[in-house]
Amino acid sequence: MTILPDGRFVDDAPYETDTGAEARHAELDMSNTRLLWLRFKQHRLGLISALFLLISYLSLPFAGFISPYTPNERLEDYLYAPPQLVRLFHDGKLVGPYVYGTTAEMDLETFSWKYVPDTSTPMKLKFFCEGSDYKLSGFIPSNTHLFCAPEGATVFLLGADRLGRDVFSRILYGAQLSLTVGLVGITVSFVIGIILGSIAGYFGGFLDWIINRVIEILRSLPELPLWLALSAAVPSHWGPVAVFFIISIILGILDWPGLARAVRSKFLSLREEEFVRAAEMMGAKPSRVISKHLLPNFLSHLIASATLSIPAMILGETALSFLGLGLRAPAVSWGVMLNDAQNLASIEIYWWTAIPMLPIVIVVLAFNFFGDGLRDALDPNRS
Amino acid sequence: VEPIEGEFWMEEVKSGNLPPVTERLPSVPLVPDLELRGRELGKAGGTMRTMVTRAKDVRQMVVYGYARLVGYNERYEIVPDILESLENENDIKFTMRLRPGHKWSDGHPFTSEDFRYWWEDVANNELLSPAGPIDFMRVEGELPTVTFPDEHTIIYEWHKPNPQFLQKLAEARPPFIYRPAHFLKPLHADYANEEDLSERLYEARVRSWAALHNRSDNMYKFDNPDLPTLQPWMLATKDGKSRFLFVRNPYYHRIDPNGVQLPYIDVVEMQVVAPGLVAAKANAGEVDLQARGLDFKDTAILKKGENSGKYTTYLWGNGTASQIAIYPNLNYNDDLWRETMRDVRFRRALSLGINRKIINKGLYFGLAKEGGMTVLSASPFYREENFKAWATYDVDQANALLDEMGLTERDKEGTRLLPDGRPMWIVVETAGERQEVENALQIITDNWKDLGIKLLMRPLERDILRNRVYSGESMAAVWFGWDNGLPQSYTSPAYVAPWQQEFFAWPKWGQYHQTSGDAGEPPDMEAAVQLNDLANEWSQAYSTIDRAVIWQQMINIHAENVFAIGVLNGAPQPVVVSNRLRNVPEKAIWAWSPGAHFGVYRVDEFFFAE
Amino acid sequence: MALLRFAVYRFITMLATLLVVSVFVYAIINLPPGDFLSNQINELRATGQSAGIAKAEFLRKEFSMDQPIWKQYLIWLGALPGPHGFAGLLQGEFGWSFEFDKPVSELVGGALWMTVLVNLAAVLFIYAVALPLGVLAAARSKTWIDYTSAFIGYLGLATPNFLLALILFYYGNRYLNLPIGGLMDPKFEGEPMSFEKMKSVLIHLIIPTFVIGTSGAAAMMQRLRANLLDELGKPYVETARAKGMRESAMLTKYPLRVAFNPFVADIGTLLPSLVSGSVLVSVVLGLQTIGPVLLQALKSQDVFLSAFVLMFVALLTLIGTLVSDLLLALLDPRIRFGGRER
Amino acid sequence: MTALLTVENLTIGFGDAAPVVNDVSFSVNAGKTLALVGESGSGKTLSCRSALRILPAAAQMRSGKITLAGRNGKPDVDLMSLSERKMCGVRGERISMIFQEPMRSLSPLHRIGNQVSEVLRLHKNISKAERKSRVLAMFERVGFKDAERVYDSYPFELSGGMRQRAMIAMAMVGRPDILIADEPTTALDVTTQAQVLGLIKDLQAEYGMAVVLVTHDLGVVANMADSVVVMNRGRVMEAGPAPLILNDPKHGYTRDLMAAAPEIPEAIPEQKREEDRDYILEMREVSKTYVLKGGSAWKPKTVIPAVRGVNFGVERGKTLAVVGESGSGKTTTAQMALGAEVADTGSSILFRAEPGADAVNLQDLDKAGRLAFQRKAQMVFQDPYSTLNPRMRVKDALVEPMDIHGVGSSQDRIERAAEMLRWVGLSENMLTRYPHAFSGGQRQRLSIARALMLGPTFLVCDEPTSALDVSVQEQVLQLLEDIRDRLNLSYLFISHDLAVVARIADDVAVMRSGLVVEQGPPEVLFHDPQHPYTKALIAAQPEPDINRPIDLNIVSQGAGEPSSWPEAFRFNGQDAPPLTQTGPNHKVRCYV
Ligand SMILES: Nc1ncnc2c1ncn2[C@@H]1O[C@H](COP(=O)(O)OP(=O)(O)OP(=O)(O)O)[C@@H](O)[C@H]1O
Ligand SMILES: Nc1ncnc2c1ncn2[C@@H]1O[C@H](COP(=O)(O)OP(=O)(O)OP(=O)(O)O)[C@@H](O)[C@H]1O
Ligand SMILES: [Mg+2]
Ligand SMILES: [Mg+2]
Ligand code: NI
Repeated sequence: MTILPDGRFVDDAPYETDTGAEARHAELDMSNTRLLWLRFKQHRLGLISALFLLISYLSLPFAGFISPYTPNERLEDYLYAPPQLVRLFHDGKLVGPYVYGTTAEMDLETFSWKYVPDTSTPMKLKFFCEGSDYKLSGFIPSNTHLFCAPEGATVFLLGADRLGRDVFSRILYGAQLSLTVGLVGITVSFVIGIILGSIAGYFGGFLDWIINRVIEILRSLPELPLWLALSAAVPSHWGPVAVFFIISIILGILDWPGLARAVRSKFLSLREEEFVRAAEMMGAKPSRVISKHLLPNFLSHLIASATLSIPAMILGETALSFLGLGLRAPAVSWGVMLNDAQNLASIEIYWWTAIPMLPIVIVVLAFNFFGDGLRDALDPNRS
Repeated sequence: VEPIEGEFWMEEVKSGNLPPVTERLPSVPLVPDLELRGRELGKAGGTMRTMVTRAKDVRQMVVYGYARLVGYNERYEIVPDILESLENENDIKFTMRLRPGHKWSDGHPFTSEDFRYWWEDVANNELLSPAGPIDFMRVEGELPTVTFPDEHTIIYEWHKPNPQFLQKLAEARPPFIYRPAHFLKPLHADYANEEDLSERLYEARVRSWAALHNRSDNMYKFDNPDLPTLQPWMLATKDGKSRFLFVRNPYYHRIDPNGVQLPYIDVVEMQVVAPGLVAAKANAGEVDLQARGLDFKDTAILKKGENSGKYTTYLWGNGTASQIAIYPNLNYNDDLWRETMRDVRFRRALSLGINRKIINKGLYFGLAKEGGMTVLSASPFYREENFKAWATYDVDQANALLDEMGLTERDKEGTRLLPDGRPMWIVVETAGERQEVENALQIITDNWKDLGIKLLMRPLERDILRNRVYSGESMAAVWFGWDNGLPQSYTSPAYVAPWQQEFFAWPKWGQYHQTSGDAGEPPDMEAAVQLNDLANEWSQAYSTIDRAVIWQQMINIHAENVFAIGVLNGAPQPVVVSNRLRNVPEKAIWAWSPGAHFGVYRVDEFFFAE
Repeated sequence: MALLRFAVYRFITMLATLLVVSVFVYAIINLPPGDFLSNQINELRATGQSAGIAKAEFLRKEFSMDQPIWKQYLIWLGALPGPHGFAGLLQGEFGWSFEFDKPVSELVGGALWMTVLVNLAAVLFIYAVALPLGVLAAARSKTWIDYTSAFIGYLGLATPNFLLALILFYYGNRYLNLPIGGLMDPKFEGEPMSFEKMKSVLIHLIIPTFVIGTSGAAAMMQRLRANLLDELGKPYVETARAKGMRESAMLTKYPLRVAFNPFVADIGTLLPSLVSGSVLVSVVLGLQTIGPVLLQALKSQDVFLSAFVLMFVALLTLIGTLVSDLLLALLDPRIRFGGRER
Repeated sequence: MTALLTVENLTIGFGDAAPVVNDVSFSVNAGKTLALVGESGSGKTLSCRSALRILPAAAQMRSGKITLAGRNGKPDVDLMSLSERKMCGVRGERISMIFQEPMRSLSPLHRIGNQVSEVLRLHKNISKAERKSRVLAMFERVGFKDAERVYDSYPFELSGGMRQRAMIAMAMVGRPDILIADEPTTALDVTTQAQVLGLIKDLQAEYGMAVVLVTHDLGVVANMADSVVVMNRGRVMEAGPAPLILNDPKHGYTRDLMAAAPEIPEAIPEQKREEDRDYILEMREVSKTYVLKGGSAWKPKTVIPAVRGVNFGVERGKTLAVVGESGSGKTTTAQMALGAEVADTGSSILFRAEPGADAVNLQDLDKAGRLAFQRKAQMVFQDPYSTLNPRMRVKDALVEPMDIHGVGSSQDRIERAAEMLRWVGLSENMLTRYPHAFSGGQRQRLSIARALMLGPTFLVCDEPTSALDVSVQEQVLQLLEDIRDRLNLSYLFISHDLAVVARIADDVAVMRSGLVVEQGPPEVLFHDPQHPYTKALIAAQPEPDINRPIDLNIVSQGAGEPSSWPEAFRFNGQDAPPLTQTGPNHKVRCYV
């Protein structure tokens, strides 16, 4: 650099006019999804959550294989057995994964079951062993389990419930329903809500009027009597899962107005944005304006809403079971398990029967962080 | 015995609002012999807290109070209570004598006029009772002659015996054959001043005096603090919603041998709480006496709270004939299924296929008694073999029975097929209120799978369940067994005969009887016809022995035919009793009928120790 | 002016909608088989209570339950005169509760107040918790504040209300001496309002408010956070910053107002959910709100009672929607001025 | 005399890329003006923002020191290490900033008055009424005729220039010690610009305010600056006192820059015109009236006649330029020309796709017709930031028109997008960025690139080069001219810069208050302006010559109220003189 005598400063690096030729980035030829993925990857928690969810969903068909028992298998001598520890060392020596055998005692003082472990003999777990029959992913019959209890002992990782069923196995099986059927409802409600909300918000005028009235009427309609009527009307030979499926869909159908209103109102103001006007001036059709310009600007809210509906859908059945519409045995879901745990004893004495709360919280948090990661990756302003 | 004025009304007596206790008691009060029954003599005072789950359950105080004309004692014998004495001539003529000087809770004398008023001006008034007096007053359609020779005597006389007359009067929900005439006459068109009446109608916003009268004279509802009563406690809360106070009736007719007027307890506080919170509140020590709303599954938590809550949990036995019973609907709308279920072998097989022991162990800690549906062991008609009939777990025999019926085809899952090829899926509908039913059905589902029968459980709303059963839409339903598991020879056998739709196995036969043939179908199964005939015979019978024989026969027929598949009975019922509360029996039966829950144990004799 | 005209116009449509809703409501509550009086008569007949039957038959006539359903509806509405001159909704008569044997208006009065009270508390709780936390979570996104609030929120969401209530009741009673269930110490019932009673009510409200509120608060917080994060990158936020506004004041004045749009849109559900949303919670917690009354009425098919409560809820919904539409217009001038034609 | 604000060795970068601001230093003294000029995207905005510490979240300040002199003898403050709390006291109070993009920089949900007076509320302890009166006074000084109306308006109700003036008012109403003005006059017509610059000067004289002025306009520099910093690609090329640099640039880049500055040429050779003109677009009696629904129930509705009976046409292959006062209805006219706004009834806007083809009236096009039209006619928006979807990558934004009309394969589209970027002087690597990651000038070029994607035949350019430095502007104008000549494109070109207009236009319309006051080819208009307003415009055009300051007298006379014009031109309330033909191609609104 040079300071000229007249106090001026002049840069003395060689100056040449910009040629505009710059090496082409690799990013340039990537698809948008790829770019999204690149950004998503940076959200650690989101990534972990996504992996967790992926693994969870992938392992759903293998619930039978992973769990040592089948969901409705009752071990009659182990009612309310507490969780067992799987240990590795016995008397300071490595024996490999083992458990202690336990025996039940009826305690007539407290009217609860006591289990006394026999700590003298370690009983080693069996792996890839034969146990009770199940169907892999619902149709391949099998009886091989990842691990099972040794002869004469049990392996209740998370304890057993009132009828001596393994809570751990039931959680795994329960995931099959809880993680899938409820999502159907969310999907239905989102699809309807977004479509109708966008139409009302974007077009305004008469369509808006009509959709708004429908929303109002639907929202004023009471759900409670509807469920009661439904519980009488469902054909009696339907299995619990079929009933639940239908209910999820109905739940979804009834649930959309809230979302539709939110979408509508947001679109009412978004459609006044200049870039929407610009797109219209380019000749973009309404469907395009809605999907490419309006929705992405409301995506954060949608993602958050979707995440928030998940626990509601997983637990929806517990509320419905008050009305005789919930899932029932032999179907297993987390809601069913929690329903069984809705008494003081489950909180205070047999606390492990309330454990299904954990997977729900974990899954919901995973969805939340996943959603947040997604939101973050989609956020143009983020650091 | 010299009556002593208690603390509670002392002020009122002193200020002259209330006569002294000697004047309030009948000239011959009832003095129960507490010591003979192993009870302590107590002292008056205290507030007893208890809980119900619906506001309309204030009527439980009529049940707990259990002041009846005649009532059961703890040995289930009927003895006079409000009545000073009763003469029963062969169940045909009943002479009732009231206690002279007995007064309603408002101090108005209680006399035969109150009986007359009910009989002539209520039961036989066309507007108030368009269908005439209640059924149990009729014997083969005939009404008794009722006479009122003097102020304290009432005589009911039929041509034929009416053996259930007294027993009805002793029920948990008794027919009140007397009404406070002085209170109701101003509402009765025959007695009232027309102007006053129309004014009251206007105030009450009803359009006919009958409606108003009907509304005001309901002695069982117990929701009107103004309506005089004879019960030990009277309602003191107007328009309550979640809390009701009952204070001692100053004119109650019993005193203890020391001269302390009963009830011992001054005030009963009844709180309305959510069903799910009863156990939690009991655990926190917020009640003094509680059984309603508690289940055996709460026992562990109740035991746990005993120390901090200062109470003790007793386990009484449940008095229903069966804690859980499955009723295959013999009037089911599907022809083939109906025929199948009417085959006694089928019902026996189902019963044999249930592993009752596991259910008992899992749900009741092994404390209930495993067996089919029959009367309880305290009943004179109890037979061990009836209880055990077709009730031992025997899969082979069950399968053999089913095979014998020709149900040998099976589908690839191993479920037997009906002759028309449908798989045997039994849909069992429940009221969805009790978790133990669900759990038991879960076990039964597994059990029946071994029989090649698939059980599908379907929880419904109570009313919906009833409607479906009554119309024959439901295949099978779960309910309790008979309410009255302790019948005596004088107990009407209506509930064991095909006379009531409430017995879910034969709703339509029941309707047929209840509507005198207008609805439903006549029984067309041999055993049912037999039961029907026996029940008729019972009403014709003149002697206790004949009736007992008939009863026994009917019970045997039930055991043979397994109309309802009982699972177990005598399930433990937790009863939470404050450590300060005395005279509550440690072992007892918790039964609605007979017994009126706490009623037979005489809550008015319970008291608080220091 | 425009706003006023809009309000009047919306009010008129609201009344029309209400009429449509009333048809649906009446139809839906009559969907389950049977009706209260038949059920009742069945039962009375079985127990030999002929006096009761007479009364039930009497009521059946009085309330035209023997008419075809569409006529019943019109009578209930008050468009047709009933046999005994029974006047309907339009005349301000709400009908008779069979179950409680009282006029509906008498029955629901107190419960309505309790409902308003409980839910007002819940709403206040939701706003008091969700607003600041949501803003904070957005402003400090990806910090422990953000994560903890999300965790607690989802914990509340993922626990069934009843279980949550039971846990809170049990431990609250044990360690904090909080009362179990109810809305006030029973001894204050029917007493005039006093300081003591107020205190009792407040103490009893703690757990229900928490139970009803957590899920709502979590939902609001998370959505608010997401919406706010969107707005935070906008240039107008920087302008505000450049003015020297404190972060918190800036957040609440500018982006929050934009982010609030979806919530205002949803205020419509707030009012009715006050009543119906907490039905099951109220039932299990033993709160004397309208919820348990409704559930009971529906279960026993106490038609007039349930119809009245439902219509009331519907009215609230519609008012809520109206209010939310007005608020939306107030909130966003671009909406207020109608925008362009399309 | 010490510097009020000193920036030393500032380096800012994004991610791990090379810094976009590299070792920049400058300082400004009280009462003085420092002009930051330089290439678009050279880091001027970022340097200014760093003084307020409001850089984009992704930006990292890699090194540098920024010092603010203390007030009344208090010690200097290091802005870099100041707590966030104290920083709030600096922002708006001591240093305030005018942002480059006025539309997006105002909250859409709050009234202008509210947003502006907030500065006073935050920093000055004065009553509400006092605040309002100060704001209104400031509004008048920035040239709002109806300050009250603006006070109660929402941003979307104002024209681009009006929003920018609101921003200026917001920055100045608090009388800061230092004003950082980032392209404060881009969207302003020259007369208003002159007024605003005058205002800044006045305040500077009154309060000794220091000004950092970022501008692309060397004319403005010449009129305002005491010292100049020239930036290119993140580096300071040359810095020093204004006269020296303007008169005798030493650095190569500065010289290039000076050379590229457009000027109204001394004389333009008269061009021959055919009599029978082929208009691609013709506007006949086009008016547009906005009705503002009153803010409250009592105030009457305000009727804004944004455009009043405009009559002109765009010749095929030619450029019609519209110049005029801010808020005179230029953008509205342009939007009507593209059918984006519906004109009042009675107006007709005729579009003739091919020479001799039937003209279609845009007012009543059907769907298919509209689509066909939209493919041919494109717009470069005045406010590029808000017309780019913030959630769309540039890549998607650019290919969108082709997507909509189904042109080419997706590979073709990307290729074309990359090519267009190169045309407007941007790197194709920017395709993956989101709009917010561009500088103001870069966004404007994006807007141009997008408009060119479909190869339109009719292009409306609303202030297409207002934010570009002269060299890039030159490049873009060159480009526009090239394709016009090559592809026979026609432009409706809106600009405030008469030099640009003179260079590109074949015909110029001057608008004022929704009316065309004078129309003619540039050679006529600029050398023989008839209308006082046109004269004012020309006089207000700043020139990059420090010896030729703007003559504010002529400006204020011509730009003043139409009722103060000489008799022949004077408006009588809403009544204006008719547009009269005065020469072969020359029309003036006057009584003859
Ligand atoms: N968020 C961002 N991410 C990446 N690059 C950015 C971001 N913001 C700005 N830039 C780049 O930083 C450089 C400097 O931007 P800046 O806004 O300071 O330019 P400028 O000198 O103000 O230009 P103009 O005159 O066009 O406004 C530009 O090349 C721009 O592309
Ligand atoms: N949506 C609208 N609602 C109400 N008034 C509007 C609206 N849009 C523009 N106006 C008004 O119309 C007039 C003309 O606006 P227009 O945007 O056409 O001005 P312009 O000539 O482009 O000005 P500039 O050079 O400042 O961009 C202005 O007074 C403006 O306030
Ligand atoms: Mg810039
Ligand atoms: Mg403009
Ligand atoms: Ni310019």
